[in-house]
Amino acid sequence: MTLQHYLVISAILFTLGIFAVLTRRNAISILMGIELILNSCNLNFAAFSRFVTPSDDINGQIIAIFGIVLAAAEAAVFLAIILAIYREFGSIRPDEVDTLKG
Amino acid sequence: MEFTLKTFIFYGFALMTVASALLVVTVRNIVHAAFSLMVTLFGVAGLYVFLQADFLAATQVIVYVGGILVLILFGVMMTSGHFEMPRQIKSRIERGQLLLGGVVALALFMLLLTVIANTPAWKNLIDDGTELPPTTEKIGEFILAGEFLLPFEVVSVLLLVALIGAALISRKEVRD
Amino acid sequence: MIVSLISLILLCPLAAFAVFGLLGLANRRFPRQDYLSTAAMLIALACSFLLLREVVPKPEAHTLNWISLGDVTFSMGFYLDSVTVIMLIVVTLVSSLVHIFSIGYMHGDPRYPRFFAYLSLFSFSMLFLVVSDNLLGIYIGWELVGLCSYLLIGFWFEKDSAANACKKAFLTTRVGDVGMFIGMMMLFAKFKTLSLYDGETDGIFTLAANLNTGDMVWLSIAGILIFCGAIGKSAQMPLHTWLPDAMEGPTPVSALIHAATMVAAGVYLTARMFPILTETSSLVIAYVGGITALVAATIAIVRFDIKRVLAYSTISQLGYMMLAIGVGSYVAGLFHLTTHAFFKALLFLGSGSVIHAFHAMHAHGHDDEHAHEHNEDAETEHVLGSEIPSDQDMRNMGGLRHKMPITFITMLIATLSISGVPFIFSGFWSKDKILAGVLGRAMEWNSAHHYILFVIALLAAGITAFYMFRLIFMTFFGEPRNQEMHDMAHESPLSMTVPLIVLAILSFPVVNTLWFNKDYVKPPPQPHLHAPTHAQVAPDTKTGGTGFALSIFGVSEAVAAEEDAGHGTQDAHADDGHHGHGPAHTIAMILSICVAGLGIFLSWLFYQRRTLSAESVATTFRPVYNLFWHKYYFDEFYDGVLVALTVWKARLFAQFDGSVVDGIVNGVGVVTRDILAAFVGFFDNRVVDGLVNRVAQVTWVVGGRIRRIQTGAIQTYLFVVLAGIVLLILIFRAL
Amino acid sequence: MLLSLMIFIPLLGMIAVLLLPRESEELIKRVTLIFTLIPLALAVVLFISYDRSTAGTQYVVNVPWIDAFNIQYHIGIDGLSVTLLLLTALLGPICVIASWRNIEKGIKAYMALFLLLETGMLGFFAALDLFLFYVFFELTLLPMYFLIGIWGGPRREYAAIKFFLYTLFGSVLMLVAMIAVYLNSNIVNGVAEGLRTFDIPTLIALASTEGHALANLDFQIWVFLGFFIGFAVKVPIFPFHTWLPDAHVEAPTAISVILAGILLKMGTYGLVRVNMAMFPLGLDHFTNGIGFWGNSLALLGFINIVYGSFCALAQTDFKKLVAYSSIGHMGFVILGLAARNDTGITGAILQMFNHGVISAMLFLLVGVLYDRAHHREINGFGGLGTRMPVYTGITTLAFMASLGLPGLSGFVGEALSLLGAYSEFKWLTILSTIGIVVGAAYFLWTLQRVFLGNLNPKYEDLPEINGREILTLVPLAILTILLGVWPNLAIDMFRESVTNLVNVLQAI
Amino acid sequence: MQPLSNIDSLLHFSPEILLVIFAAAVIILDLIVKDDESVAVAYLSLVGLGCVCAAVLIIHFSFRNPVSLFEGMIRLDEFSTFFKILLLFATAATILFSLRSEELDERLKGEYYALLLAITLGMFLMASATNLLMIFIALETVSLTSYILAGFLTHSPRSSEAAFKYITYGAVASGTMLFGLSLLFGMAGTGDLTQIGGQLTEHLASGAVAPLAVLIAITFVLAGVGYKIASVPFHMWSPDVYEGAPIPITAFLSVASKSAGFALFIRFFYTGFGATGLMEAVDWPLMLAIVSALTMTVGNLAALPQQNVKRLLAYSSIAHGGYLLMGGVLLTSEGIEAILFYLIVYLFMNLGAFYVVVLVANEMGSETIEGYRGLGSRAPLIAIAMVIFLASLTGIPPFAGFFGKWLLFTAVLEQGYYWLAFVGLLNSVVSLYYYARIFKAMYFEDADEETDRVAFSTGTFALLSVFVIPTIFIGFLNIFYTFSNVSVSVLPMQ
Repeated sequence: MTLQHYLVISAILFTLGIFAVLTRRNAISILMGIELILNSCNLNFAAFSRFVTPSDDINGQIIAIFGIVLAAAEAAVFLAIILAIYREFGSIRPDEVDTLKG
Repeated sequence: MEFTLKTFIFYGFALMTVASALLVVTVRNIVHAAFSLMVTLFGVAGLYVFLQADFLAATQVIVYVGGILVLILFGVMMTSGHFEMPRQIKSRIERGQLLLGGVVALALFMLLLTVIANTPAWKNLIDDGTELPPTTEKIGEFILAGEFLLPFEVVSVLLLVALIGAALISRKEVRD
Repeated sequence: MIVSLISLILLCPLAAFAVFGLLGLANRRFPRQDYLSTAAMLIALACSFLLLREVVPKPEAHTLNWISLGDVTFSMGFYLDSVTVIMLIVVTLVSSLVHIFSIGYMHGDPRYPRFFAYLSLFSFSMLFLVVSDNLLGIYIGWELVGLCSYLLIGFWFEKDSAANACKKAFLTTRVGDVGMFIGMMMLFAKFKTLSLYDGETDGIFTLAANLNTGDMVWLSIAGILIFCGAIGKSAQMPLHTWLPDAMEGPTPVSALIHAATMVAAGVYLTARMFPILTETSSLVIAYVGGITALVAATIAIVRFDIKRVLAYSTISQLGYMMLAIGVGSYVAGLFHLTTHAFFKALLFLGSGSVIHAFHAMHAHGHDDEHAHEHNEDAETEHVLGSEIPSDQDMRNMGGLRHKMPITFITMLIATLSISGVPFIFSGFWSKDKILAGVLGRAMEWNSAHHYILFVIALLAAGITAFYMFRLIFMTFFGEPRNQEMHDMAHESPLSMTVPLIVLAILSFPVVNTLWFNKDYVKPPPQPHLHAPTHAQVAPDTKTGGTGFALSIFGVSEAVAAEEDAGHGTQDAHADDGHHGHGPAHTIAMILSICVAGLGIFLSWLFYQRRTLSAESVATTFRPVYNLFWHKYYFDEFYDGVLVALTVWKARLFAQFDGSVVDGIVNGVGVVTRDILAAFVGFFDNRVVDGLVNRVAQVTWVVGGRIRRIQTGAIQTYLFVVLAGIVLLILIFRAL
Repeated sequence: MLLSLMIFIPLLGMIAVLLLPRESEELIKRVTLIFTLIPLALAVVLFISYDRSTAGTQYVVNVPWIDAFNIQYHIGIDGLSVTLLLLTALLGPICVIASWRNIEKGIKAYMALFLLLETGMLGFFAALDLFLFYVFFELTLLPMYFLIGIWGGPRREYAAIKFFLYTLFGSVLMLVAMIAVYLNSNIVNGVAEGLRTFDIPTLIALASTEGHALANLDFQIWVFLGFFIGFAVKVPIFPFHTWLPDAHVEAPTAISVILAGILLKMGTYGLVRVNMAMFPLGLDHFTNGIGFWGNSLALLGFINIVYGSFCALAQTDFKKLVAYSSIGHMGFVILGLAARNDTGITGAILQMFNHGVISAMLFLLVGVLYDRAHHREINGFGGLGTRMPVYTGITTLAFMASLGLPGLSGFVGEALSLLGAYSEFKWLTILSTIGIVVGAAYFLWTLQRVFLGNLNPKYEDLPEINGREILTLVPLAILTILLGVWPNLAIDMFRESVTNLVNVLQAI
Repeated sequence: MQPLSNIDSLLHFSPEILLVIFAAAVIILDLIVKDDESVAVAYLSLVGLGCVCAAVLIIHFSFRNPVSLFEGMIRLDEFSTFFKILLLFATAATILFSLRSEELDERLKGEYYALLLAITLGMFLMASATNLLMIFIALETVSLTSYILAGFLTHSPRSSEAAFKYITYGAVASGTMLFGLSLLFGMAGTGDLTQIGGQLTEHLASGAVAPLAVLIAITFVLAGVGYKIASVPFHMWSPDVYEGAPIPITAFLSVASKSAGFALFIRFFYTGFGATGLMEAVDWPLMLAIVSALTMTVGNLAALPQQNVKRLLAYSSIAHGGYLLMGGVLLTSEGIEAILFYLIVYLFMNLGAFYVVVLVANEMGSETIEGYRGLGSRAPLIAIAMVIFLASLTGIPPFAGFFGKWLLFTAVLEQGYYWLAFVGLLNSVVSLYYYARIFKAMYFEDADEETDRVAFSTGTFALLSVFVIPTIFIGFLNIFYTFSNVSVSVLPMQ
């Protein structure tokens, strides 16, 4: 249970999140990918807070808490926009939402 | 580091997190993906516990699993009748997308691994297992009276904005 | 006094022109421009005669600063010596007479006033050229007379042939002028002045006299380049082709500009530059002059257009004068210039009178409806300039001596003069002087090569006599060949005959006495033919007396060394120009009388007695005849090069066809126009512009490409972002 | 004050014109004319009161402007600028008169832009602060672009944008050079001292101060190049010239006049004012006659002369021909400047002025013909000499002046440039004289095709040039003759300045 | 400098507090007034902005600057004051635009103004934040609000699409940035921006931290900041979003959001990464230089073939981001000063251009270049104003844009980045080409249909002149140079 364990897990989560964002064919799946990314960040902060900063310094943890809150807000808005897209386009496939281009 | 129950559980959580995250990214059924995500979030919460971040772990479970995931499921329900993503990957474009996405993600992963492995400051920091006092009180102090007061207030405004915005956008237009 | 007189001489014609110009701006005309111009000219003439008295023994320059810069000043001014005065008189006299003649000749022309205005402008320019004391001033006058020549040749510009001819004249002479300008630049770069004579600062002549041997090559080149101007303006080979074409202008113009004054300006210029001529440049001048004299004379034999015969004759005579200057016979050259001015003007005016006589039958003689008869062989018809207007074709004439007695007699006098009929005609004296000079020089050189010059001169003299009498015989003797036209012919009005008579009088030596006054006209020194180093270079040649080959660029100083030995005293020079030997003079005179007689006799046999048939001779010597007939193929050469290149080019740049095919004019200007200009135009459009446009195009295409990345699919964008991050990291990790 | 007044009165005029109702066209024209006549009157005052005996700048105004960069509103005139100011002020009213009838739409906007353009031009010639100089330089761009683009011929859009892009390209390079000069203007022996400056007289002095960063050879060479390209586009010097024929052909008559008469001079003026005066070492590198670079400027002049002339020869569009002839004539300016001696520079400056006058005449004349026949195809005319004698006469005068006939002004500049250049660049100058012959060739050929020969029956009723048109031409014609006969009239204005410049150039 | 405690900070924080109060007041007022009187809400928000502005100025002049607030979370100095004023102006202008924009008509409710006020708050914080967490929160506040505003026209598919793309893009970018921040936190052990640089330098020197790690962290952070200022390769959202969003919002995003992004950028890189030792390990200025060159080139080239004026201006705005970035490459106060000055200029000219787009969209109902045909004769004043804005954007004297570019290029050349200056200058030549297409449409081409003149109200012209006059005169006036100069001088330099 070294710092590197946590960092590797976080890196895997981040990478998978990126992969999801790049390849999933559903807007909600993309949102899930984003959540993975944010989780990896939070995990990083928490891990650094535990290992790097002095033990009474829990700033990293607090940042992670804020991260969770921000993720929630973002998810709410994201889903609202997905709904609007669904309403207008009848689909939430990201590649079908492409009237603006060039 | 000796192989104790604790480490066993840690690896269990780690594996659970990574494996379920992999499922999130790969399964076709979006509901399945959502449930896999739940497992991942739980896994991360578990890891927080290992990091002695009890309040954080609780927040993770409450906000993420209880809030965001439910929200996502609602989203799934409201936007599509069928939860399956297209079964076959037909077009070359899609295959190309998978390939390119994979390459980029892999490249990033390799870079991050290199960094993690090659940063001396992060090496050999072993969790000595010392028990820390519960963080909740401290966090409350920091947030309400310490340096995190301002972020806290701003985030509250942010949440308000998000609420208003989400309502505004998802609300069906009434046109005269 | 001198300055004001000269100013008056210059201002009178200028004022006459200015009146026309100012009124013209308001689209008005002064109805009596003819009288105004003529009066102005007469005043100038009177002033010129007054100047004759004013000339002080020592020539003087009167200058004022024209352009003053920080370190250089270009002055403008007058230089007055005996030659200037004589030239002034010649110009004003001939000009006045031509003015008077034109009153009759040009009567009824729609642009009658304009003609006189142009004549005035010309007179001004010519006079300005004559009196200028510096190269810049001469050049200014030089170009202005060129302009007037252009305007007057193209006076009847409705005729395409006239329009072509005037352009050709201007461009061809401009080629020579550029040479002259380069020469001026060389002199200026060296001496920092363009003044010829000493004024406030030393003039070119003084400065050039101080040059040492090392600068001879340079000075020779400069001299030859200046001479290039004369080649163009005096229609010397190879730039002579414009002068015959220039006969498209009204005949008085031909008389004034293309016989008496402007073309002679080249000779005048060369004479003016006499002091800086080196051995080499003198030789070049002599040979160019000699060859021109002979070639033009031979061409004249076979012309049928009365004016063209005279044109070639003019070229030939100008060559003669050049030859004289080249061999150092300064006085002889200028003397011939004067005599030639009178008798050639007379000949032209006489021919004008004849043409005028035929002209009357055409109500609007100058318009294009004016029928051109094509009498030439079919095979020669394409040759430019070979279409002869019927009223100028000698084959339509004949027997006119009864119809036009005054014209006949005056023209006969002039012909006798030009042919060199001895003693009572001025032409004899001047021509004889030249021949003597040439022979004298050749004897000094004592080289077989240079005797050729004398032979050439002699031949030319004989041929001149031949073709001139051919002209007289064909025009005034025999039976009328075209009865209809003959019946229309009549003697010209008084305004035309009076000038003829005056000029006829001037063709007698009596009135040219000044030239016989050795004190009055003295050749300027030629320091570089007598360079002080001569003696040191070849001291032993003094006694050797053997000939010396011509070497390039003025290093055959030995010649001059011998000259020193030959004429140690100034008296020897004074005799006849520079080089006249007593014996040379005698030989030359005898030979000249002989060839003149022979020429006249042959002409009589061919064209009067008809014991010999010109046609049969022509057939026998077909190649030679063709050569003469085709004017040594000069025009064909210029044309041919052009056409060949045109064909080559047409394949290359098809799009320029339109501009190429039409308006083919012979001459260097056209070659460059068609080939180079087309190419350059092409280059400009396709390469220079194309390059820029290509850059713009590429930019645009790249813009389009970048646009294509913007597919509208959000995952593409995300891919770009993340790939960008990876790339940025990788690149900077490598750095 | 006089100078400032002169510069900004057209700007006032622009505001006045903008305030007038667009319907009252006559009034707009008159107001414009008045606001261009005032600078002309002031220019005459300048001409009379200008002290010809000194090389120093006169009528100087120097007030701080942008303190942060030590930029000043510094204007003043010396011999060179006063000459070109006079030309600008003269062409202003002429162009307004020339536009009187043949601008059909949007006369208000046209006149307003024209006045703005005039301010730009006048200011440019008077500016003594590099920054101000640049601002005025660029100020002419936009009005010109619109004047060509809105009131031009069929391909006006292309021509306008081409003009704009080319010039902007040149001026951004100039901007780099200008910034470089500014940044180095306070560095002595590698140490920064005092304030940076844009002040042209100061910079000129610094550029020849031992040890100053501006006096460094390499620096001067690069900066010289930057400015040079900027001005070269404007002049235009081969290969930056291709905008010119297009712009000229498409622009309305009056604008062509300004373009050829003034705008091209801005390039050469800049060369003298900045490149030559400020970077004598750089100039030396390009004009010392050693090797390729030492001949490069003269070579460009030569190319311009010959290339422009041959291109002109190939044209069948009357206006394009005149445009290319401008390129050729500007080549003489370059050649004269490259000579770096009194004669050459004087010749070049005279040529600038004279070309301004003569090309203005030529374009006005082309405009006269175009207004009547509605085309400019040279081969489409013929024999107009009988129908329009006065027009033919004036055209002949202009042609003759342009082809360098002595007695008319074109000759003096050309001859002096060549005479000056010959001392430095023998072969290039000799080769350049080809331009004289070709120049004569294309003008005479044009004269023949348009005016001589048989009258083209299509144009039997072509009206003769009218009084208004003659009014625009006569002052120019008079100048042409006057300066041809008495060039000292102009040379007196700038003799001292040229001497001064030559002394600086020869001091290095 | 000791940071002020939370309580002591409140007074200094009054502008932000006022913003929140007015945002709430706007929502409440909206509930009270009737639908057809909703203009009152707009005026209330304008009044609010005025109060905030007054507060900013009062605080600026009455308290000692600079000062750290809230235990070092944000910093109040001339730099932030500069941006606050700038942003207030932009927001006010946007509100005025919105009032005149027809596409927003029926949606103009209290929420809209509240959101604008909230986003302004976020931007204020972006300009003053000095802590990693605060930076991220401020960024998220602005981003989230922007997403909502971009998707504000729910009846318009384009608007929704814009919002969707914006949020997807923004979420990934900010996620990446957060990851980068976490790495920074892990390496430096602190979230305080003023200490990060020193810590990193120390660790780099001792070998405790690999340069690659710093490089990755900086690049990840750049992703977040770069997306805000739309620099290549993080720019791709902006054309689509600009085109899809309501025009006033587009104007707002292109000016205010970008300005705030630059404030953050400068703070982050100048204060955080400006340490010499750090730059020796990671040559991020070079990276920025390349990004800057790419940004302007891509922006300009892609703008060339555009037909939609909004989209064209979007690309132009990307290109301008590139120009601005040039100033950031240098790490000199001249460079930053140039950025600030250019931002002032850019604010006026770009907002002005967008205002014309609003007016044209209202009157002609078209956003394409064809819609501008004949504008020169139909609405001469509008067209002239457009010419001035576009000429200024191109950088042609005597308009302010030239002076801005002048400052930027001077700064770049001073540091010896010749190639960058060269690229920048060539780009401004290229940019002329597409701006000129609008000139061409306005003046050289005639409208297809009727060519009646279009009348605009006096208010329109008044508002227009608010943009035109500064665009002409800013460069001539000393005060703006001083303003930007002073604002830079207080930035702590590592």
